[in-house]
Amino acid sequence: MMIDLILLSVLLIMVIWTVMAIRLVRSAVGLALTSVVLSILMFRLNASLAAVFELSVCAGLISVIFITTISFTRRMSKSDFKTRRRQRLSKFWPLPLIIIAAAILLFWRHFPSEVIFIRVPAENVRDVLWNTRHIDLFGQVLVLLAGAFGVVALFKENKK
Amino acid sequence: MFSLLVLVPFLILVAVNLSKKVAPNVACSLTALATLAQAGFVVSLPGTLLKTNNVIFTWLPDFKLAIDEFSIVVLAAIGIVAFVACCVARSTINDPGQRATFMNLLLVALIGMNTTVMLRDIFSIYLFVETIAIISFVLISIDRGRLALEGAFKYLMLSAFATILMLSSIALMLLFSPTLELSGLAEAMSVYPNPILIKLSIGLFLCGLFIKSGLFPFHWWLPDAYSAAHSAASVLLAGIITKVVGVYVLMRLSLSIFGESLHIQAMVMAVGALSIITGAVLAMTQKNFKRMLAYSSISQVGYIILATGVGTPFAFAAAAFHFFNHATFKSLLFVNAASVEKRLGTMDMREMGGLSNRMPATGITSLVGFLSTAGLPPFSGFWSKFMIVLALWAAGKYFYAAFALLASILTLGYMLILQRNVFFGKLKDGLGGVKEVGPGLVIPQLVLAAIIVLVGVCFPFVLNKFIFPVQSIFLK
Amino acid sequence: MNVSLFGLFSVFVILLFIAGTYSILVTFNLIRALIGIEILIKAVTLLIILAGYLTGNLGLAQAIAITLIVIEVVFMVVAGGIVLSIFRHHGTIDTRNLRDLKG
Amino acid sequence: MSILILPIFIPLVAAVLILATRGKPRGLKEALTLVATAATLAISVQLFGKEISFILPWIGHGIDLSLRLDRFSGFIVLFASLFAFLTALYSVVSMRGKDHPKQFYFYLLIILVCTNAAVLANNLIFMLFFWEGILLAIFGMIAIGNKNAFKTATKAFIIVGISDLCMMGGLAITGYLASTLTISQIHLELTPLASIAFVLLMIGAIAKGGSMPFHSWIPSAATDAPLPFMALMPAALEKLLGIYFLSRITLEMFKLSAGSWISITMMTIGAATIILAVMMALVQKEYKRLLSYHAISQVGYMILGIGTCVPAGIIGGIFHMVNNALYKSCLFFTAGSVEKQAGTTDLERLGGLWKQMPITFACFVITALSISGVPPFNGFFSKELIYDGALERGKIFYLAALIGSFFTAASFLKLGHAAFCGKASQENRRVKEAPLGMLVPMAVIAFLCILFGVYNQLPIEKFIQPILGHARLEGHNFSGFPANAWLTLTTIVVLIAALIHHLIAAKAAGSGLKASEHIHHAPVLGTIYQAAERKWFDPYEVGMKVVHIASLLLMAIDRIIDWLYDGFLAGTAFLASRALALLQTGNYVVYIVWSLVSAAVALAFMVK
Repeated sequence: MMIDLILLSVLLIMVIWTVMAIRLVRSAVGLALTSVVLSILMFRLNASLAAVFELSVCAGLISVIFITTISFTRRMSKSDFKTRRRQRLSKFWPLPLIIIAAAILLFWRHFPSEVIFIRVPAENVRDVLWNTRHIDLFGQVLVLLAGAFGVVALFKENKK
Repeated sequence: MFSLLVLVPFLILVAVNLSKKVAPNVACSLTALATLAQAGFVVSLPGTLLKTNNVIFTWLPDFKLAIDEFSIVVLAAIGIVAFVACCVARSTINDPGQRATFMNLLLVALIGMNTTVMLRDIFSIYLFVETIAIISFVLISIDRGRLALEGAFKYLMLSAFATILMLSSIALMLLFSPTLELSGLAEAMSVYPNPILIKLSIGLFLCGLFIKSGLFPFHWWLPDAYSAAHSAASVLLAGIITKVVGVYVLMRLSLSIFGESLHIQAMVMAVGALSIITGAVLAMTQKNFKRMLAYSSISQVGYIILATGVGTPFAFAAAAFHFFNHATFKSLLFVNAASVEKRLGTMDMREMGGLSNRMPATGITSLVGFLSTAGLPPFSGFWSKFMIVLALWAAGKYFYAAFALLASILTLGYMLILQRNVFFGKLKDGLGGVKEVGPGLVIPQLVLAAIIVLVGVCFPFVLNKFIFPVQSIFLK
Repeated sequence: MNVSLFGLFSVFVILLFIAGTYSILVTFNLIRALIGIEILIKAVTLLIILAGYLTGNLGLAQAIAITLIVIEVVFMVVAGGIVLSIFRHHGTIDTRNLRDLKG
Repeated sequence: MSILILPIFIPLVAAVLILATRGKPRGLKEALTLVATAATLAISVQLFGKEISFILPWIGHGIDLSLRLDRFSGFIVLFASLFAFLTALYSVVSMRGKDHPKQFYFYLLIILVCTNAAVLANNLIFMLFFWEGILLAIFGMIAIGNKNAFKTATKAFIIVGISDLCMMGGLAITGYLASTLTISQIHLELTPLASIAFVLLMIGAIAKGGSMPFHSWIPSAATDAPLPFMALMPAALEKLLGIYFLSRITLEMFKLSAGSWISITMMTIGAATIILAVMMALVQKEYKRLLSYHAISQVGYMILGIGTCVPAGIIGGIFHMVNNALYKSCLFFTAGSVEKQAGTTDLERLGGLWKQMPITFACFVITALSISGVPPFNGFFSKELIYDGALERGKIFYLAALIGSFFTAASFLKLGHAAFCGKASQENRRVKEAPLGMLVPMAVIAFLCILFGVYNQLPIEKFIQPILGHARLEGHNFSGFPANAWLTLTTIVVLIAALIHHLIAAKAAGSGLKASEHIHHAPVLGTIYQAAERKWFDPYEVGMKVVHIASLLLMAIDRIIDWLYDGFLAGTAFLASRALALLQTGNYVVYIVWSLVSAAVALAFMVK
């Protein structure tokens, strides 16, 4: 319970850092770290396969995508950076305050005090994926196809 | 047999992409044939379907898909609109590479939509809806114009929020249901003791669907995306994609899990009525042809949602009928817009006028679409709106019935403005050299106009063969 | 025990939602908006896994989470492509350029 | 498919074919019309006497294409087809050289289609559909007449349209009360609501028949519309249809007793129509106009007869409907012959035609004797039955009918005297007999008039008594001479009185035409006639005047309402549109905020 609380707090701090970081690259790195903390939480919740996916795909692949995208766009100059820092502080300082206020409010109200869960016998995730939900696998294939054609449509003749 | 609906487009997709020699036009023709075949196949179904009662079928073990009378109406609409989009793409997208990509995306979207219609699992439905949404982002920005990208990005942001709402709802559903299959879910809902959690989960999913289908206080992305998209993409998007990912799913879920609570029905009906009125009012002052059609689309979808909210079998059948009619007449109007855009190169209605003299086929078919949208007899739109009003009246929703009737006056109003500004009235100076578009655009217009007129004239046949059977879903 | 675990996690999930939404609403940077969406999706993933853990239905929850991650990647790739295309048109990734469609 | 659909289908196909013809093969339209009407006639002869019903599902929910043939409808279809055929035959000659032949034949066939369908229909909605179809055909048919025709057509359209609206209301109430739309299943008690329904339906029926106060378009149409139309519609088919429907609602759909106020109302309408219309007829100086007022007057007898609600009266009413259709269409045919040959129907310019047009004259004499009720022609027997029925209900109605009979005889004596006897004017010397195609229909009808008179057992026993059935007849047989010899005697006295009156008046006035002048200029009647000539008693014209004044008065209010719609409502809508469009700022952040706020509101509403 305590460890969960600590991990969740770290997750929240990572997220706040991600949001408030001034350089985009740092934001992307923050996002990757958020993913890492999230996958640790998933391990704690016995969801090992999902945690592995989270670690490899989200922390790895998505960070790569973001950093690539960022690198295509124009880099900030030094003077830009300084003005941007002032702007960002003026814009983002309410966020931690809001988060703290919301947290106090929610814990104080004993948010959701009573929720009843319907427990079901455990099933192996591989069985679920391969035996009862292969329509989802078909959907994943379709999503990947869509992504592939999307990349073709969006990047193909950019060199022109 | 039904798996062909998924397999055939998939095989075409594979065949087209495997060999590099296949010209985009061949892909076009193949897709057009497949979609036409789909429409024909589906329309020939009802008799056999009722006889054999072969509703649920499996592909691989447990690969559960199901078809019922409602799916048939939707599948027919998908086939028709996809065919039309195919024709429009062929004559409006000039770059062969882009055309090939469009065809690929169209095929993936077709597979996605066909599967969505047959699915009975809420997460799988979400998955395919999301797939189609991703395809729509790309379709909107297919020619990478400045405005098209803007529209695509706005759709992307709003769609992301819809995704988050729907996923939160699914997470809440996991708390009280061992399965996400619709029937199992409904069963779990009926025994679960905490109504707030159930209502919260349903409400979150509904709000996501409202965003996806572009209903009034959630509609913001829709006019921007429709008006900025490439004309072929806007036909596909306005004609069927938004309707399947938003409206169809809403209707399907209303059958099993939304239908219970009066609160939810009241809310759905209120949103539908709001969409009707605001869509129509907003359409009146538009200057952009496609934008006006987009607002009109919001208004018409409002009718479908209003009828869905009633919750009686007759109202649901009326909604399904309006679904089909809306798909046909709205795509007809968008094809008209595509024709005008191809000849004039602009969508600004202030630069148009009297085009009917120069483009007779476009002008006349647009008149058919306009009359059907406004709900004038004997076109198809009249019958479905009439059924909706009847259903509202029969269910005791007198206010909404009167409201739906009065709102069609507004529809008539903005449609008259559109016709006067674009097709009729005096020919604008400098438009003397405009010619009718080629057969690639005239044929889909004629096909759609013929469908609208035929459905309107043969209404009793259509009603008995396709629409009334939809009511039987309630009994199953 | 379980109830309070759910309470703890759900409060943090809500806080994550607030953070992500806030960042999307306030920023003028397209990529930062995408990062906000990422945060939201992460929060939802956590909620799904939590629900699976609490009900013992972890198989289903994990299957959903994995599918979700795949969607997330494709979504981000396409979104990145659109952002890059916008960058090619405007030379910046400022959201204030995206206000031409209105009315 | 049932044979029952053929009387509707054959003329319909022919009508569509006629629309498709170009002017090229001359006579094609005429041939098509003749063949179609002849075929319809042959089929209706086949159908007569059978009892068939036929249902084709259409929309469902009680609205089906449902047809029913019984003794009554078979009989009406038979006569409708007969008149359509004869009119078509007559028109082939009479319409030669006139404008719009294509439209004329098209409308003729459509009228036949609608009449047959409305008569055979066993479903109220289905019947109404064709009933309205007749309205449109009437409008079209009148509108292709002379210069004034369009105005007259509009008048007819509005008058008949208003009565049809009443009928629609009546049908709605009936359907609601009976909770079925199938005519053969409706048998309603006369509750207050059912009485309202009955009155509304009755208005529709008698207006179609041309009774007062829905008559005023008929005299106008007489001068403006093509002549065969007058012989077909107001003279024959409209009477058949209107009286058919009146009998249906009286005999079958509502349980009407002889003492009810509805019965009295109907009889009063009938009696008033008889007298008022015949008085108008008496002073007319135009052949067709005179006939058209008689067409109105005669319908009064039928309504009076059916309104009595006693067997003799009802049988008399229905028999009179057939007889009237026969002799009135023949009279219009003679008018057409005279018009075609002499070039005018103005009685002041006609005279002495009997030498030149002997056959026409013979037909005229037979039919005029019939309409005046001279034994042994058919009109005599039907009128006697109506007198019998009226006498049973009240002497006043009998008296009214008798007075009507007197003036009818008087006006036909005047008409015959003025048109055919007397001295032939200079211009009439070279007039020849009408061509064969026009003579044959007249001769056939004149023959039928004699046949139905001398051998009246045939129509009464074969056609009419089966309609009522044995139960209602109470064992009586109404054919042959009336049982009450006093009735016959009174009638003959009245007829002789009319003859004497005419002879004296004609001698005093110096010509047959002016035989009615003393009535025309009698102290009180004179002013009434003057008012009538200024159309003060024409509800349509009066209505139009009122509407005109009212429209002037309402102009100001109209402007305000116009501003409300045009300026205010449209303005509000446009303003709302602009205001809502302001929300669409183009900034997606605003969109997201709006969406989330609306989602929050929706969730709060739902979870509440």
